[in-house]
Order: sequence, then structure tokens, then C-alpha cells
Amino acid sequence: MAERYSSFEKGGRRWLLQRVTAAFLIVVLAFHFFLLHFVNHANEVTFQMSAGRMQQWIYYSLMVLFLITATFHGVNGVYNALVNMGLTGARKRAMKAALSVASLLLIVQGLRTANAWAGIDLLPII
Amino acid sequence: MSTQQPETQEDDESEGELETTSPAQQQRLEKKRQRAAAREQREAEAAERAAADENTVHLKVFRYDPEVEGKQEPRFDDFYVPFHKGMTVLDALMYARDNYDSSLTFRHSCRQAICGSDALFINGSQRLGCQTQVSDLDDPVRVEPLPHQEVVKDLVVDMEHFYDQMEAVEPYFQTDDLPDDELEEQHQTRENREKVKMSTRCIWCGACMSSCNIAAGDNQYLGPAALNKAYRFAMDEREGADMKQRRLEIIEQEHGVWRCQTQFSCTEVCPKDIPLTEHIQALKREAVKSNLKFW
Amino acid sequence: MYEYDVIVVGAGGAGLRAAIAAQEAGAEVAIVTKLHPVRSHTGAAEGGINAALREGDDWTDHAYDTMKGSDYLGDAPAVEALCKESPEEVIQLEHWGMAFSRDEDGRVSQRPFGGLSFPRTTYAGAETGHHLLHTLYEQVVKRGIEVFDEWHVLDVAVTDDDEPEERSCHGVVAYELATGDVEAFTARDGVILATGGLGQVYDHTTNAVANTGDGVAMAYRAGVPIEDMEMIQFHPTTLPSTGVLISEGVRGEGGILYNANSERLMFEHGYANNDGELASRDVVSRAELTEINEGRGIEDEYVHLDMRHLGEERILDRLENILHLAEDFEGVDGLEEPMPVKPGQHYAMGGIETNEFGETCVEGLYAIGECACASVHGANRLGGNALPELTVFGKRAGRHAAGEEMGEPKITTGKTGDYEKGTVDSPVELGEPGSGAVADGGSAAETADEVVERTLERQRDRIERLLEKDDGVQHASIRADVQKSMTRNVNVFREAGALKEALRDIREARERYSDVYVEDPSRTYNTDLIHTIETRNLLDVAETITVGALARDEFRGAHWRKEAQERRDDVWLKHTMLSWNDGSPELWYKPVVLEGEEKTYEPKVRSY
Amino acid sequence: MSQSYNRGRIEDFGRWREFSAGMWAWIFHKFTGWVLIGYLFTHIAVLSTALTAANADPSTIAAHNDVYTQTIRALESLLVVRILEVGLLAVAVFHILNGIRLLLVDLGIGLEAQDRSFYASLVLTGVIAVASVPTFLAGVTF
Repeated sequence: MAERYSSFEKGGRRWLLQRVTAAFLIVVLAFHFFLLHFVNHANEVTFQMSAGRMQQWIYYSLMVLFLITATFHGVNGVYNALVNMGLTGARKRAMKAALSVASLLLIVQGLRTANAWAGIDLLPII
Repeated sequence: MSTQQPETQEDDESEGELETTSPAQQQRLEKKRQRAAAREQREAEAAERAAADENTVHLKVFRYDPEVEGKQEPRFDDFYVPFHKGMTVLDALMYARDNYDSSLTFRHSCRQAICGSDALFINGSQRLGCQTQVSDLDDPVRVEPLPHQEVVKDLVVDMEHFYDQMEAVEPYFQTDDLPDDELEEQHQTRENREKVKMSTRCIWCGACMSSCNIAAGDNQYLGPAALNKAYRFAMDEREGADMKQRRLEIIEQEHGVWRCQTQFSCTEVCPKDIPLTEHIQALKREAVKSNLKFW
Repeated sequence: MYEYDVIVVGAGGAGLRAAIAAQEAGAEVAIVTKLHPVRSHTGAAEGGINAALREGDDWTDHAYDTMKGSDYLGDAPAVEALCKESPEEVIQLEHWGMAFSRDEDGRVSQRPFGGLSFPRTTYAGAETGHHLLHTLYEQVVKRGIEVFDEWHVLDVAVTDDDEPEERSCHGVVAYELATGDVEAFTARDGVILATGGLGQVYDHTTNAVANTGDGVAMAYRAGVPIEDMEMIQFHPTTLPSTGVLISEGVRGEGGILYNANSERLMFEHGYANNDGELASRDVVSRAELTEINEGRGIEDEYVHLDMRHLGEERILDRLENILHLAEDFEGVDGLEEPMPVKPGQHYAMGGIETNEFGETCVEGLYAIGECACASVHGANRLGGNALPELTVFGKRAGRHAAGEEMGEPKITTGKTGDYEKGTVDSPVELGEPGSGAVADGGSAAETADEVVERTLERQRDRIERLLEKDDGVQHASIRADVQKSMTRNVNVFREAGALKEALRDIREARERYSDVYVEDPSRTYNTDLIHTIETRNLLDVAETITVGALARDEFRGAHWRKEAQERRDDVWLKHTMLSWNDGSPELWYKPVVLEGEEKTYEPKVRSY
Repeated sequence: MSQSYNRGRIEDFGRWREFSAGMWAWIFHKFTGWVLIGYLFTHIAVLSTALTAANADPSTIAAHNDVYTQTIRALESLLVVRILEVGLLAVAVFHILNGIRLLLVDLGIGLEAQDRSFYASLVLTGVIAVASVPTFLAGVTF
């Protein structure tokens, strides 16, 4: 019982962030779907059009934020689910590290793709 | 009548006793078992007659005793109990125990939904045996011990962990703000009493904890009952702001309120209709509010 | 072997309060209880706690009401202690956080109750006992007091001296349900019995299944005199099918009793022309049964209690719990229809004889709460007087046992003051079958350790015998027969023939019990064994009730006799005492103490 | 409790028939969450073809012959992908609607209606998914 009072992480911040990102995602995801399936039909997608949108900095920023919040919301959700299933100790720490690395990779890869469209050469690694 | 039909496969008769049993006890057990077998036969016949009678309740009761041979392997026993209007599941169990099998074991005391002894898993839901009318249930009535708690014997589960969680939230009133006059009470508004009223109704039956699959996965999760207890004190204005802060720190910890996934299963099974999920959510908001102050 | 300064047996309101008090007085305390504390039957108390708290009220008025309610069988020093200390105990509970109902100004609410001259019953909805029990248990948790829950106390370790007044108590022996272990608990300073009621003697009772009079029976067999056992309270408003209690609070708030002709029976048939439904409990119970017996009952079984006119808002505010009970246990919606009610066994006014500090005549043995008889309730307990008794006498006994100096008691215990011998015209031999008056045979000069050790051995043997015996009678049928006989023969209206019938039934049950065996061989959570042991206690207790009822040929409070339907102060201003006398019960009497601190309570005609 | 005595048939998923609305909502939310996070990774992987495409000759891009455009078109021409997309929409819509429900619960709004709001989320999800079929299947080559 002692560790109850010395928990390294209160969880309250992650809980709140999960809610805040949820609220943001509800709006942006709806917009994303609407734009890419109803305004522009999926089979009409071209590199040019994507690049055209990405070159607008507002759209670019929105998509980058979208990527980061979605990754956090999703990965944090997965982590919570695992913890709720009873993951503890070393396996929990390992899972936390693995999920953090996966998130980082996803965000980096997403950014590189966005940059490819936008013509930005910030992350030139192959 | 108890037909004692095990639903699981028959035990291997040669299976040994627990090592601790003395030869004398073994002999005694053996004799009792023989008599039980004879009785079973008589009862099986009676059971068939009873089963034909519409005015009986068919109970399927979970049986397990770590010590008694034939019960070490969990199984379900059938009892056919004469029905009367207003009969509760507890009445039926008591009848079965007093008339068919005196070793049938369950906790019970007040028979009026206030002592919280007889929370059971009845037809797939956590309920108080005394508060559940047999006529409201589908036949047969399946009675099992509370899920997610270790079974001690038959319908009795180990409540220690539940009690530990209850006691981990400092479940006692603490205030430095008592009136100077020893014979004067602290004042409390009706609104404030109303706010904590439902939370004070908890009878520690453990139904909520048993229904919560987060508590099932995370042993350290405080669980609905303990969090409700924390709510009861945190929201009581008589305790003062400092104490509230302290209480929020307890429920904010990793295995505290954030574990709640708002499945509402605790709220649904609570025999005292305490809105447990609502109370836990209120605590989450209080915790966020108090933390935002420091941001 | 466990060792503490003070051992409290039972963890209801009285036991918990005593443990807190003893610990605060510096003692090392353990509570041994056959249930977990929050399962105790104090939790089922609904109505409230009487306390003279407010302007216009005074503890002396409370004492007067209580003496009148007791039909002058209460002992004034105990009654006055109750009434004087109840206010501070209520405030203490409030300071411990108890969720009392509140007035607009934020103070603790009070409401009228039967037999009270002032609305002095503090309450928390219609579940006052639940809140009191949980508040006290919370304080026990806070103080870290050791609780042995689900340990059934089998016996008290009392020396073997010839006279009970010379004996002393050094501990208890208990059986752990989970493991089947029998262990001794040595008490350096005192054992406090707080085992509660004995309602399971009857089959229609508001009491819990666990209320089997264990403390009374144990103390009785250890030689402590048992007092006024015939005084059994039948609560006028219990649900007919289960015996679940409908609080007096319903009548306190204005609920009305109707018979089958829709007559307001309390007034229209003249049972209580002034107070009506709020007359004392014994008066209302007799009124209802008279109506039923004279053919004005509904379905010849019950009367109606109507609270619909109080309005939904008020009912939900103050009596919500009653709605749930009526719905869950009788299928009646109290907002839409009247509730069926009939009298049911509710409370034992009598019990283990103690003085106003909870001390019995055996040194180091205390009794408090319902199992004790100080006596504050005399022949009839007023509604709302049980909960203050728990806290007031719990605190007193706890402190006294912990060694606090509290002065000379005014109430005598044992045969130390005036007493007279009595006789009872029993059709059968009483007490232990076959035992006669065989002394225990121990030497008088036992040390404390020897007494505890001897008790432990005896109880271990007893458990072994019960478990090893292979054939015989099971306890359940014995218990059921006695319960039925008691309900039939020793109920609200009593007459000699039926009482003797009950004694014959009890005798027969005792003989069957001598062949009792436990079918379940398990050492793990063997409730079969525990119930068998409890049934023995019920037999002893049932006998004392019936003997007392047969001896007292007058009508006083809860005790009504067909042969003598009036109060006979010339002969019966005295307590019925019963001593076990090593197996052959002995009846005797001691006078009531009517002299209070400043005045003497002269018996008056009791009308409401 | 993980160490508790295993009572076989009593354990959780065997009792699915007895689950209440809130429990189903939780299960669906978790399930749709897993699908969405899985999709997010896949989605970024597919979009990553844009990295190669960006290095292509501008004329290739103008003629929509770049790897990215070709990949997307190839995928979108498959009926199964289109059907999966309807499924994805349903999953996302449910997660959003139930997410709104959960946010309301967190704010303490409408807790008494939590079961009804779950059913409403389900129905609404179904309606939106069906209504989206014409749009989602438009232009698919069989």
C-alpha cells in the first residue's frame, strides 16, 4: 500500500490531455474526412493536390498538430488499455518505452511526408 | 431437494485429502461421505418429484470447499425450494441450507439490505440476496460468489482486499475546525448534506468492486466503493479546504480516479443506488480544478 | 494466545464506542466480533437518538419520559446517566462527522418520537443506526484499534469460585471462522460484552440472523445474573412477511394507523386518546393486536400504516429509506398506498445485570448495549433510547475497564444488596439436562492464566466433539421449533398455560440438543458449526425469557399477563433475576432503584 | 484480481450476455480505438510514398504518374478498399460520437441517460455509415 502515496505519476495530466486532444480531434477528424472523402473524392487524389494544400502554412500546421494529437491520443489510449488489463512492473515500463519510440517514429515519418508535399527540406534523412 | 449433481466431471475418488487432515478426521469424513451418499439418493428421488411441481424454485448454487473431498473441485449443486410469495434469494438459500444441506455456506445477517453481507452473483449480476425477489428472476436461479474475489468456501469470498482499499482512503472524518463550545455542533447546510447524502449510504457490500473490470485487472485500483468514500469526505464542507486538498491527493494517485473508465457497471449494481460513477467523475473534475490552480 | 488490556466482544455501536473510550483512556484494546464491524445490527436502527439538546428541553424531562416509558422498572441512576450524557455523545458523533439530518440553520434536526414530551430525537434520515455504526467504525479505523472480525466468541474465561460475586473474568476464547482455529484472548483489565440482541429466539423479528443472544447466554452460564428477561419489546410497525422494521419515525412525522374499517384505531378505539400513534411502543403493539384479534385486522393479520398525506417531498427528505424497504420487502409503494404492518419482536429490555458503569458482579466482566440491563429501559424502551444507550454506556464501560476512576456505583450487582428469593411454577426441570447442580470442580485459587487455559481447553474439546460426532440431530430443526413456540406462547399477550407450554417445548429442545451434531466437517468457514453453537445460546435465552414471564404475574410495560391485567406496584416494583447456578437456574428478585440524583420517580398511572 | 481463484465459466467474456450498456460502450470504444490507431500507422505508411514521389520529375507529377498518385489510385480502384473505408468511417464516427458521450460524462452531464446516449451513438453511426455508401463507392472500377 505504501507505493500508493509515492506514485511517480499521478495520471491526472494524461487524463486531461486525453480529453483535450479528444475535443480537438473530434473537430479536425470530421474536417479531414469531409475534405478528403466528400469534397474531394478519394479516387481523385493526386500528389499535386495534396502538395497544393500542404503548401498553405495554415493547413500544414493544422495537419502537423493533427498528427501529433492523434498520435498522443491513440498511443496513450493503447497504453491505458494495457495498464487496465493489468500490465505492471518491468513489462509496463518496457511497453511505455516501446510506445514512446513508436510514437516518435510515426510523428517523424509523418512530418517528413508533410514536408515532402510542402517542399520543405527540414528532415532530409532518407 | 438437493440432487447434488455435479456439473463438472466427477472427482477422482482416490484423490488425497489435504496433508493437514488427521487420520481420525479422515475416518470421520469418510463416514460422513457415506451417509451423504445415502441421503443423496433419497433426496434425488424427492428432487424429481419437486422438480415436477411448478411451485418450486430451482437454485443452482456454486459449491467449493478447499478442504472437503468432493467439493475441492468447484461445481454447481441443484436445490429445489418450495416457493412462497415474497421469497428472496436469501430466503431460498436459507431454506436449502436448513432443510437440505447444512454445509451450504454464505454470509448473511440483517435480511434487510443494510449489513451488506450477502452480495452475491445472481443470474449474472451482483445483487444482495436479501433484496432480490425470486419472482423477478429467470428459473433456474444461478447463485455464485462475487466474481474477482478469492473464494473461501461456497458463496463466501475473501473481503480483505476490499477492506484494505476502503481503509486506504483515510475513511474517517478529520477537521481542525471544531466549535469552541464542546456542546455545539458544526453547522452544515442542507445542500451540503444533500450533496454527500447518497455517498454515505454505502454498506460495504463489495458489489461495485466485483462488477468493475478495471478493479479486476488492476489490483491496486482503489475501486468504486473506496472512491465513493473519499467523495463522501472530500465533499463534506465541515472538513475544510486543507483536508480536501489532502483527500484529493489520495484519490489522484496512479491507481485512483483516473483508472475509472466510466463503464457504469458499479452504478448499475449498487444495491443502495449510489451514483458511484457520478461521484468518481466529480472527484476527477475537482482534482483537475485544484491542479489547474498551480499551472 | 493474544493478550490485551481490554477485550471488547462485539462490534456494534456499543462495542465500537467502548473500544474507542478504552483506548483513549490508555488501554491496549482489541475487538473480537463474529461479523465484520460494519455488518453489525446497529446499522439497522432507523429512527434516531434522543438527546435533550435544545432550548426548552432538559435532560430531566428526558429522564422523566424514560422512567415513565419504562413503567417504573428502570433504575434511576442509569436512566439519569443516559439522559444527562446523551447530548454530549450526540455532539461527539457529530464532531466525528456523522451525517445527521439538518435544519435550515445548519444545526442537527430533531423530531418527535413515541413517548417523548419534546421533539428530541436527532436523526439521519431513516437510517440513523447505519450512520452511527459507520461513523464509529471510521473512528476505530482512524485509531488503529485491532479488530478480529469473523471470530466467534465461544466463552468467557471466568474463575470457578463458589459465589458469582467472588469470580473474576480474565479473557475470552474465540473461534476463527476462516480457519477453524480456537484461540484464547487474555484480558489484563477487562472483558466487555457488547453482543447485542437476541431476536432470533422468535421467528418474527426485526433482528438480524446473527442476533442470537450469545453474550447473555455466555455471561449467564458463567454465573452472572440475568435481569428482566421477560421484558421483550414488540415493535408495532414491522412488515408482515419478513419482520423488516418500519421506523417509528414514520409515526413521528405524522404517519397514521388504520384498521380494516379505515378507522384511526388509536383514537377511535381509545387506546391512547392523547398521543394516538405516538404512544409508547407496547401500547401501540397491543392496540394493533387487539384490533386484529377482534376481527378488525386486514386479512386477519395486520393493520395499515399510512404516510401518503405527508407528501412526497417530506417523505423523500426524512423517510426515503422506508420507501425502499416497503418496496423491496413487501412490494408496496409507500407514496401510493398504505403499508401493511404488524408487531414483531424488536428489542430485549432485559439482559446481563450491570451497574451504571456497565460492570457485572463478576470482576473484570462488563456488559453494554442490548445484551446488558443497567437498567435504563425497564419494562419498555422508548424509541430513540437504544442508540444513546450504546454510546453513553459504551463510553462509560470502556473508560471504567481501562481503569479510570468513576466513583461508587449506586446500582448493586449480584446478591450484594437487598434481594429476595423467588419461585416459579415450572412444569419441567429447568437448565442443563442431566447436569443437576454440579459445580465446575475447578480449584478456587486459579491464576488468570490457568482460567484462560482451562476455558480454551474446554472449548477446543467442545468444538472437536461437535465436529467429530457422526450422527444425531441437526440444530436447524431445534432452532425452528423453539422460535415457533416462543412466537406462539411468549408473545405480546401472555398467559400461564402457554408459558408452561413454551417451557415444555424448550425442555424438549434441550434434550434433543444434547444429541446435536454438525454435518459439515470442514474447518473452513463452518457456519453450520457456528449456528449450532448459537442455537445452544438461544435455548438458554428462551428459557430465561419464559421463566421471567411466568414468574411476573402482573401487567407492566411490554409484559402483559392474562391472569393479572394491571400493574401491581405493591409486589412487583422489582427486577426479575435469574442465575444459572451451575446448570439449575435460580430465580430471585432485587428492588428497583427509583431514587435519582435529586428526586425520586414516584410510579404514576402510565397513559398516553 | 489477478491472483484470484479461477472460476472458469464465470470469467469476464463468458458473461457477455450479461453486459450492460456502459460496458458495451467501453468495449466498442476500446475496439474502435485499436482500429483507429492501427489505421493511423498504416495511413502514414501509405502516405510515405509521397517522399519518393516528391523526388520524381515534375512532368511525371503533372501527368499523375508519380508513385504516390499511382498507389492511391490503385488502392482506391479496389472494391474491398472502398468497403473497408466505409467500415473505417463507421469506426471513426462511433469513436467520435461515443467520445462526445464520454466527454459529457466527464463533465457530469446527462449521467442518467448514459445508456440511451450509447444506443443513440450506435444508431447514428449506422445511419451515417449507410448514408455515406454512395459517396464512398463512387467511381469504383469493378
